[in-house]
Amino acid sequence: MTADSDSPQAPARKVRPRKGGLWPWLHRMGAPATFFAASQRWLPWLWALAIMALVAGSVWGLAFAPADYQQGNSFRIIYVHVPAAILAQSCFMLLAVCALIFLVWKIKLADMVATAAAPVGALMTALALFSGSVWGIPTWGTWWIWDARLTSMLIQLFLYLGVIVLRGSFASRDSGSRAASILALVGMVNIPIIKYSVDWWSTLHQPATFTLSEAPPMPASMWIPLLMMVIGFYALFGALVLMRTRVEVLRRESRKQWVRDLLSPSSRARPDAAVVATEGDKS
Amino acid sequence: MNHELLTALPEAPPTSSLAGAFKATLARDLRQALRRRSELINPLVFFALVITLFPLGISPDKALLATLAPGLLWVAALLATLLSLDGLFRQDLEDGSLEQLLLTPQPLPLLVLAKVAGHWLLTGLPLALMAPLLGVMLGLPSGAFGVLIASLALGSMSLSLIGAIGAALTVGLRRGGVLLSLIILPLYIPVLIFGAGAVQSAVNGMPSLAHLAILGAMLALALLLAPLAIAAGLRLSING
Amino acid sequence: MTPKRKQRLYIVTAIVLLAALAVGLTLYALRANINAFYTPTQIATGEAPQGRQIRAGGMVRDGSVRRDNETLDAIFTVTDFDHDVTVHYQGILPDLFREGQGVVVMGTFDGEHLEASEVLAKHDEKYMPPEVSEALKASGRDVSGNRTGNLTSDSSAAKAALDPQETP
Amino acid sequence: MNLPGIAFSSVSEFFAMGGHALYVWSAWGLTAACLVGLVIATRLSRRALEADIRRRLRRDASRHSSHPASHRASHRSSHQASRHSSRD
Repeated sequence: MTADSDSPQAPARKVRPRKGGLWPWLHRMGAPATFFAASQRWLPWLWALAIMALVAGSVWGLAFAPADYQQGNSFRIIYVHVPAAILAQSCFMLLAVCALIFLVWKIKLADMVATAAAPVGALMTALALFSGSVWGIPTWGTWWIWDARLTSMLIQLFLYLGVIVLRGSFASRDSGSRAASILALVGMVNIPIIKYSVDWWSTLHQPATFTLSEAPPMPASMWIPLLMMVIGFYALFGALVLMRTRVEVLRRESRKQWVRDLLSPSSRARPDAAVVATEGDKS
Repeated sequence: MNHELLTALPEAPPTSSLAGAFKATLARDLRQALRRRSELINPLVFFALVITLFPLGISPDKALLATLAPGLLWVAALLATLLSLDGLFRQDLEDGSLEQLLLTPQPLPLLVLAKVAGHWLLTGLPLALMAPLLGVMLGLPSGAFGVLIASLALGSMSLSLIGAIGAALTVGLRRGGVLLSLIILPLYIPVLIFGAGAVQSAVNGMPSLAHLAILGAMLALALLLAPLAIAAGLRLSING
Repeated sequence: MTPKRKQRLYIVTAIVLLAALAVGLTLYALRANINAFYTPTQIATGEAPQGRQIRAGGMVRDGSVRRDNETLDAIFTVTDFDHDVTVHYQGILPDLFREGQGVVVMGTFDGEHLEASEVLAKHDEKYMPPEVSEALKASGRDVSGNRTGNLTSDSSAAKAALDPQETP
Repeated sequence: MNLPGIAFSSVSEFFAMGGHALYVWSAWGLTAACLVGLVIATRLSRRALEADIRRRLRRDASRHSSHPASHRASHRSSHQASRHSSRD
């Protein structure tokens, strides 16, 4: 893999001994044991960020943000609906990227991340659909409408379920992983449809509130908590996926020596000492 | 059956080995299917039966049925296609010719495309041609028949391609049927929306060319991507 | 050319052709009105078919809503600030339905007015506190009257207007 | 930017959400419950898995304790294997 990425040009070779750079780092992280040790160090930061952003965003969004001039307080649903919807789509992109990495470079960790992330993404999609339809009653006057955005989100939920079920239905884990990866890549076609459906068809669902090119069409007292919630959801999602990936790593590598060292009764007091030690003598 | 494939491939002229392999695979599939006629008419019978149930289940009211007809015809055709998909690769898997297909020197996506073309010729196209007959029973205005045939012919080609992905992924599984519908139906929805939309706008007396263009775009996209996914799925199902 | 290269050429050509076809057909379809959605201007200029189910969208004109609370009949004017179309609807209007607000109406057009079978309040992507919208009104600006939909200047002006009366 | 004041004048008004309590609180509540539930479920599955592996290790240890030499040999080889397989 690095042989491909670090093309045999002179500058690339000179850089190499420094051991810096993204590719070598990613390559090291591709090893489950290294990832397991490193993610242990990332998790507290992610949790801190998630909890701070979510608590601040929730308090601000629920109690301090002014009510909307038309929707009143039901507009506060935006603070869970929009982050969940953003995460639902980001997670599917993550699945597709992991699928590509797994199928092309055969990096097993990518598949473990996909395994861990798929149920989280499905939950986010379901939450976005639920909060959206609850929001629909006071604003649109209907629970559900078959417009392009809602329908494509529903399709996405089914795709998540398909990926999860397909992975579990093979006798060998590797076959299930490859099948789920293929389906995730095929399902990726749905993402642009969701993204642009609102622009292509002038349907009920409003266009995106945030765009990169223009200032947000709401006052700062409304969009700052929304931004906090989005950041909080991303951090929480990252933490959840890391946690679940770590479980998946343990499950799949449970017969490897580093897991034995980690979980053997003698090293119980310092759970990560063994991993850090094995990593240390590698580099 | 196995030697049929083996003898068919060398016959192809070496200069146009791609086209030759495509034709040989297609011809073999068609020959085999025509030997099992009862399986061939299964989707058609299913299509007719389902359409018959709607007037009995909803109401024989002509005006109501006419408004529902585009959607009903498309949903029934879609389900009939789905029904036929399970057997797309199963027979070949059981008699071992699927493994031989994987071993041929020609690119697998192309051979798979030939198999899907055979599937469409034997299910999608007959369904499209039969649809006006059932349209008459539902009181569909005769002006929409052309669009109905065109949309079903175009759309069912995409349905065959997309469905073959699911069939390839699940062919090695013992209980693939339900799983097949779970992974395929979400991907079918866009085709269904624009297919039924084309007929609907024809019924409303509006041009349906835009809908047909979208169906065409989906078909082009499916032709581009599906053979790769089908080939990958087959390799996975055969080699484990 | 060797047969192998010829093969590769065929495959690449096919892929390019298919991709171009997909893009071309999509662009063609996007130019057409695919979901029978018409603006009041299109209805006024006779683009919308009569007697067929269509969808129309626009703003509810200020002061145009007349309701009959007994029969649940409502008549109002939907406008895109160039042309108007009169809508008749019988049923319960959604909470968010109000004058100056966007709506999507499904129904049939008979040449005179639109007989609606469903009225949905379209919520736009703009949000603001009630004080801001009042401040906007006080300053003589109309939120919904802004046709370009470019509210950024308005909202910053509104924020300036709002600042003195902050913290109730 | 100056902070906006609290948007509600009393606690009961906060919970009433201007008549939209059902919608706002059901959306927020279900979201919070699902996310917290997922975190807890993940923790539980990790605990269960670790207990499972520990149990197996203890069983292996008691089985291997009679042949300390062979244990060391297998130890080394599997360590090497883990390094190789983790990269492929």
